[in-house]
Amino acid sequence: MKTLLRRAAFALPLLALSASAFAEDAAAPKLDSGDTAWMLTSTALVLLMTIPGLALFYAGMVRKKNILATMMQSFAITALVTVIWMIAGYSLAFTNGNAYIGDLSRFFLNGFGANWDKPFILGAGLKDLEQVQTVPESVFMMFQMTFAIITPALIAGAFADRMKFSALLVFITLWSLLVYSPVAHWVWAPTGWLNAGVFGLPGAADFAGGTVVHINAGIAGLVCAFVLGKRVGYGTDNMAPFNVSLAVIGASLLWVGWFGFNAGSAVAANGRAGMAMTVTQIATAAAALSWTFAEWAAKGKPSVLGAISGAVAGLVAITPASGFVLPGPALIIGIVAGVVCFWSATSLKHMMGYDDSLDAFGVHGVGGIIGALLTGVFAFGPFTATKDAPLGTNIGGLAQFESQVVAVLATLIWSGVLTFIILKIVDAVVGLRVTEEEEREGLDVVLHGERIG
Amino acid sequence: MKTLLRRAAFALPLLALSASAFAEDAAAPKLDSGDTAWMLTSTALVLLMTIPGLALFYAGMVRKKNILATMMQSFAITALVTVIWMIAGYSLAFTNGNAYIGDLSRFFLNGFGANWDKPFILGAGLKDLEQVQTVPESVFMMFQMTFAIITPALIAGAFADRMKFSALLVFITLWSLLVYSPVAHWVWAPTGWLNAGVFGLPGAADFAGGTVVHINAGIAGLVCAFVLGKRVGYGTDNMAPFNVSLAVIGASLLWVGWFGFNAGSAVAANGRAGMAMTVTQIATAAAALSWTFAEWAAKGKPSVLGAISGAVAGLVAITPASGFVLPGPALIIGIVAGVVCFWSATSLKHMMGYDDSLDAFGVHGVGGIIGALLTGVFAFGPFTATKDAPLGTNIGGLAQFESQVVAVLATLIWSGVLTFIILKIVDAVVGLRVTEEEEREGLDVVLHGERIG
Amino acid sequence: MKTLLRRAAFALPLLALSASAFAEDAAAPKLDSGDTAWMLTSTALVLLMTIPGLALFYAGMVRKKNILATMMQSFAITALVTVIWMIAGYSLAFTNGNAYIGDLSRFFLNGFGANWDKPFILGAGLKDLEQVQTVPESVFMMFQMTFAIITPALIAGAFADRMKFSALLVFITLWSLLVYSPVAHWVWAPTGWLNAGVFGLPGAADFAGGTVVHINAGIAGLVCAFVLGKRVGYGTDNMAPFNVSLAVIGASLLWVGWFGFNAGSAVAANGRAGMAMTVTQIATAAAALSWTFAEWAAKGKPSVLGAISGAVAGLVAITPASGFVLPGPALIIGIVAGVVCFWSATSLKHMMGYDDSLDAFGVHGVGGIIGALLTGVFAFGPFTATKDAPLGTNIGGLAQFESQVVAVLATLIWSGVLTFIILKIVDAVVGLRVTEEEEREGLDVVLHGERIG
Amino acid sequence: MKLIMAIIKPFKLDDVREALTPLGVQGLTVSEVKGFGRQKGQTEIYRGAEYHVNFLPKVKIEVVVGADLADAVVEAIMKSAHTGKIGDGKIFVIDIERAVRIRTAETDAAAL
Amino acid sequence: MKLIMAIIKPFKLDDVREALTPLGVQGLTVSEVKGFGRQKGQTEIYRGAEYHVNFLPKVKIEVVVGADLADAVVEAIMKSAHTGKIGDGKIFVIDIERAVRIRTAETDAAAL
Amino acid sequence: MKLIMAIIKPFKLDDVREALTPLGVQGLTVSEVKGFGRQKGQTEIYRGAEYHVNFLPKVKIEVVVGADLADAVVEAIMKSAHTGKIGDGKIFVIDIERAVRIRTAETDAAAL
Ligand SMILES: Nc1ncnc2c1ncn2[C@@H]1O[C@H](COP(=O)(O)OP(=O)(O)O)[C@@H](O)[C@H]1O
Ligand SMILES: Nc1ncnc2c1ncn2[C@@H]1O[C@H](COP(=O)(O)OP(=O)(O)O)[C@@H](O)[C@H]1O
Ligand SMILES: Nc1ncnc2c1ncn2[C@@H]1O[C@H](COP(=O)(O)OP(=O)(O)O)[C@@H](O)[C@H]1O
Repeated sequence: MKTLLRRAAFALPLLALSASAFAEDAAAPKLDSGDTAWMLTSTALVLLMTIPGLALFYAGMVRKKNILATMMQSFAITALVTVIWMIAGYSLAFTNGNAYIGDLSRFFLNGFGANWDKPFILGAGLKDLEQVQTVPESVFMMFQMTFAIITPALIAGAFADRMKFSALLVFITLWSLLVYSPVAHWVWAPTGWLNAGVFGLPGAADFAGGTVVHINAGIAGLVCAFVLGKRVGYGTDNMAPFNVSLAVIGASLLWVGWFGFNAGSAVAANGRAGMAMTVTQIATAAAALSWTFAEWAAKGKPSVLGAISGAVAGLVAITPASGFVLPGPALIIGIVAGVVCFWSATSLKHMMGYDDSLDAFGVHGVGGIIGALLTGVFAFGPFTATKDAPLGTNIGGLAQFESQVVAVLATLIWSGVLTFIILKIVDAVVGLRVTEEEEREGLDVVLHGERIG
Repeated sequence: MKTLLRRAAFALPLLALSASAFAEDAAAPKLDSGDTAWMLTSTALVLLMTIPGLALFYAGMVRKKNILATMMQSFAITALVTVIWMIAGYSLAFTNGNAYIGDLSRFFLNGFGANWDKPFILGAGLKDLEQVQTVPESVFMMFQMTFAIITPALIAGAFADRMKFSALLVFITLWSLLVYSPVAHWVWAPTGWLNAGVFGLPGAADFAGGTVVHINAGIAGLVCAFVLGKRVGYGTDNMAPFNVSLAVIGASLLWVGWFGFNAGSAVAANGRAGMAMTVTQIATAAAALSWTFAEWAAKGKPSVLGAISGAVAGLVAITPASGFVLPGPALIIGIVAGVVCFWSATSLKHMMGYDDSLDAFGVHGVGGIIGALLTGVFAFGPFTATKDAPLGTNIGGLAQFESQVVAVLATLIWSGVLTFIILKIVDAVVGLRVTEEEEREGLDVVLHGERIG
Repeated sequence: MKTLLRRAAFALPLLALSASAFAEDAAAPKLDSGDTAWMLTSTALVLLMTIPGLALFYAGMVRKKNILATMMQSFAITALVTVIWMIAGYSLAFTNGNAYIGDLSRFFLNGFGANWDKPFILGAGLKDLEQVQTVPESVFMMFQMTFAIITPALIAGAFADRMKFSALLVFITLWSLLVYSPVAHWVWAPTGWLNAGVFGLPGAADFAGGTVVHINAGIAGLVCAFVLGKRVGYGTDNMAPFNVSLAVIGASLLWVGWFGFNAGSAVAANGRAGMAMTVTQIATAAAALSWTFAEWAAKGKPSVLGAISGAVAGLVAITPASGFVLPGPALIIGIVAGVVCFWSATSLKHMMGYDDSLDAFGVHGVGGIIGALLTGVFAFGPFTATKDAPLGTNIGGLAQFESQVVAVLATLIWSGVLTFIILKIVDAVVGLRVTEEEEREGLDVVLHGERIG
Repeated sequence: MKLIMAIIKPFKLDDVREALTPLGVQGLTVSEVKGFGRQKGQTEIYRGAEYHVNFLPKVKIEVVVGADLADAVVEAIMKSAHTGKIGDGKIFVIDIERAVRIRTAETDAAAL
Repeated sequence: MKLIMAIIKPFKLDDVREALTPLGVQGLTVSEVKGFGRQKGQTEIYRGAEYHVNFLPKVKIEVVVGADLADAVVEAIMKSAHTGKIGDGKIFVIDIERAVRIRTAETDAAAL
Repeated sequence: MKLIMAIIKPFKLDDVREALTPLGVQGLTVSEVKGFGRQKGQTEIYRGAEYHVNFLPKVKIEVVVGADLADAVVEAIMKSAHTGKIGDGKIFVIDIERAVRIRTAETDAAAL
């Protein structure tokens, strides 16, 4: 029996409403203004995460001479992926296609005019797999676009301070189409193979993007760190962040915006969204505290950069679990994520000898893996009950955990290998890195002809 | 036949809902909690655009000595226009009055207590022109207030670095009452002459403020730049922005907040709002990219200031069109806006020899004109279908384009002339400009007795 | 007769909806997606107020060497109070318990799994006092959590620049449980003694936290200022803020976020929320202007710090009144708050000789008292009409004013005394203050090992 | 060789640099400094705390030239930095024993 | 004339300035500098990267006075900048050949 | 005693400091400065306004040492600050009359 947790994630909002507000007329799907309001808001919140959230978080950790270039990475990726997503990315990710990739029926958002005021049906035409939503397709597409934007923007943390801007644009274009869209399809499209489950396992559970977003970006970042090599002066020059206060603002906006990311992934304004927001808050706070105390114990002082890094680690780890777990487990997930990511960002990195400038892998990769696996451990039955999988039968126990492992490995391998190949191609065509002298001078003035006063 | 696109904009949300949720009882208008939720949110988002969005965008482009004074302009205008709007501005703009100006029946928001929990009817009492909304008047008034705030705040970009604070307060007070409220009435009140259409043309289509907000502010800025004259040291001193990173944060918040501006202008959480958000995102991204590539080609480097300026140009240009066009045209509008505004901000300004410090005209004036005209070209039928103008008959083709030209010209002339007169009066009464020595010392310490450390 | 304004505040949204959308079936409470959407949004907005809003507002007023430590206070309090609230704070505040404190039936959010998709009933089981809501308990708990977070974070303004981080953590933990939760229970729980009214007076009216949040934090701040003593160099060294632009961003985000705070306190997206947003905007703008003009008259220049301080004073003062008053009174409340808080922050403080670094008492304490008292004066009948207290009988006139005085005094006394005791305990156990030399060096590097470049 | 150290108003920096180039001055070094002198600063007020700003932003120019050029340089700075208003600043001349160019190890006149 | 260059702890700047005024010193110039010396800085840690901060914030005062006043000025700075703790700083005295006031073209003693 | 004033490329600061320690130099003072010279800066463009950046970021090191040590210090700076590319900077040597340590009132050699 195929039990798809994620499918439940989408299907449930409507079911819940059918059972209450629209009980008298469940047959004809309708737009719900409240759900639509929340999804419009969530879309704005997730965009806020990338610009200015992530732009500030990352810019606050670099040296003065690279602050503008670092912000430019987030900003340019936002613009670029918007257009890519509109042209082909959305279509490849969310149309039916086959188990591995969608088709091009939504090329250039073809067909949006005809359905602009109708509820969106994900997987339309798939018998038994249709997920009828209470929001129009434009809203669903926009919400998913903001995920497609932030994922490659996260990778930039790994190669900050040294990648050419032209190389960045080419790399992101290819990565978005060849890595992000396929993985999103696997996990979130009704036809996706991870969503469907393999080896007789239940489908992978990824509520808001533990695999699709964080592991995906984290491992890509790790590969970038290895391929690009260390920053000039790494280990000898003082690379202290110029202005951690920017990073604090950024992390705060990430926290606030993540409510849209996680609670928005309920695709409705209901009890599940409320619970997703609750567990997000708890895990984030717990991780901020656990990183802080771990650092206090290990290094003697609780740094501000540590507290905000812990918060982000908690946000990452709760992401895949946020629609599936209760507050107690959220507390545990947060505590674990804070401590483990502290270790990965401060020790693992040095042990392995790569220079992941802003810990894209240490926080997003490792935090994402923690969250994806613990989702399998802690998922709470009632959230995922569906018609097909009534309460009590739907959580797979060991089987669910194994399914999570499969999804994590699949993402690590696909993203890791493809990222490597894309980087090699980009290096050959436009070159990945600025010269040593340019790197010393700073990317702001070298790449963009600007300077912070 | 009078075909009012904008009227459709307001009327449609309710119609759409009537057809679905309230089908059984379309007669008695009701508040809709989902629409109200989205409009409350949109109001917050548009306020966010001015403070801190625009405050940061502008402050990030000035020299260190004027950063606080520049922020103060946005902040003080927010406070001042709030009170003006409450006292008389709202009433003059949105009550029935005549074709050119409203009346004072909402003086000091008179009557709000009585209707606090009732759906608002714009144009109440006007046979066939009533626009019944699903939100209370307080919410409609507040949403419109945020537009009344940001419009004069945009002008400030033209006279940054040299206007006296006292002059600013007087100028804004007069401008808000004599320019903003009338133009808003013309275009958005059911009785307004541009809304009704003239010379047998259909009514002008301005979904979220291409004429009312951007052209209006842009031309006023141009007049300010001419009347106040150039900054001391213009062309010789280095006037490089002190901290472009502030401008990046500001532009990002403008982008996010603009979802409230455009998608909020649907006055409902429905398919039209979703589509407005979609086209806003696409046009903005396209313009950011097209400005970036134009600058890269022309100047050799893609600057961060260019990318964010392009994004703002795209936001401006899509504004009048956002409820009327599909994704494809949005892409075109964005690309055109990015390239043309790049040209107007970098070449036209120098050719014409005015010092529009932060390009209020170059971006908002020019971008607004592009958007207003292209709205006439690209408007998509089904969005504007109404009972009176069923699908297929409602888009005026050439006639609609001509109507847009009329609206653009009317705004340019009224705003241009009135701004000139107001400036001359203010100059005579309190003086417009600080002294040369004060300008050199910087407005922060001279006007406000403060300094950034 | 007990007339509970606050009870009305909660009860009304549902009643309003019963009367319209759900008229046919008022018996079974239902979730409303629009109300839930707005409350999810409001929760995000109130979190935004603390991080990064308050973090920036406060950090922008300190010297360079304390900027990160000041931000860390807001950030760490956010994380800490989240966990405290989840474990016991929420339960102590909002379960029935007795008149003075709740019980532990929601310890560790016990029971949330069972009710995750049901409408929340505040005071469940209390005959005639049940407040049925249209949102799930998770959403109500989260919204209230953000209030529990910002309140102690406000106190930090009083002891900025000199408290040990370890002392802060212990102090906040105790204060949250021993001061915040009880006072919230008194005023907002259906069983609370101030909510119920004493001495035959009507219940105290505090729509969004004049007593619970602002007076509570303000008086605690005053006690902190006295107990910790003045900053080293106070009165001789230049303690000018390093970067007021941060404070402008912070105040702007406070303003925007406060829409969630006040309009969100309607716990619904309805006419009352719209009116709360309206009066919030008007009072804030009026206070920003009145502080500005008072300062301009008294000191010769209108400072940016003054304008934003005035705005915050207006926000504070309108908070208790926001669901009860009309626009006209809001204008008055704002004007009064701006002038009086200007006086308290610039004169009273020096007369009394305490060093409340960032005017936690001068703005929040004094502003809160103004608002709480004027709420009694200006409350508008129809907003508070309930079944039990129909229109016209429900506003107590003098009695309501007396009730407000009681609530203010109760809060001042409880919070003042308990804060003093907690500080003395913390001082004995871990020590409250850094050494003089550490204070000179700056908290950023001393406490957190970091520095702004 | 002489080190000429001039404290001037910040907005005069470009004028001074342009006045020195024709004299054959090929390099100079500039720092942002704060000056205390006859020129009085503004008062800043932050919520009732008044600070009289005694120190005003100035720019310090340090340029080393051969002894023969020193007078001309002083003259040029005097002219180009002059506004006639209080606070225009000072020029000091200090003797230098030795100069070296790091890149080439050239010394003295050749190093400048 | 002498240039007295003192490197002191930043929070002592106002004290020093006030100590000099009674001596007739009418102007001075101040820069923010970083000092390396016996006083040791804090260690900063950013996500596991440790930086020992060798350079501590100091303030450099430059004041030119007539040769007769030099000793009194040195004395006054020594007293007013003194805390007795490591890192109090140094005072150096350098000979000045010439001084000019840009505003008036007065020279030497009259220029100060 | 001599004041050795060196203008170098910022990223060479740590190298220079490490080269001086073995010579017995116990303290030095550093400022951020901007240098104008043969090395040319980048052009910055802000919405069509082009600014050629004539001034490049440099670091100024000031170190006072006994006259005997001066040559060795100059030598060490020259080596450690050298990249061979244009803009490496200059070293100037100035005579110092007197030095005082504020903390102890020690003077001259003992003060360094
Ligand atoms: N004795 C001095 N030593 C060093 N710098 C001085 C001295 N006197 C003045 N300065 C510098 O010169 C600047 C201008 O001096 P000031 O007395 O204000 O005006 P003026 O140059 O017109 O006499 C001061 O701000 C200070 O930086
Ligand atoms: N030889 C030197 N040349 C230039 N500056 C020095 C020298 N020695 C010390 N300094 C400056 O004096 C400051 C204080 O010196 P330090 O050795 O820390 O303590 P103390 O002044 O108590 O001896 C240093 O931070 C540095 O700025
Ligand atoms: N005559 C001078 N006086 C003072 N500083 C100088 C002088 N010439 C050069 N400098 C400083 O030395 C730096 C390097 O000089 P530059 O001419 O660019 O290259 P190089 O050191 O290779 O000759 C300049 O940026 C400037 O700070």
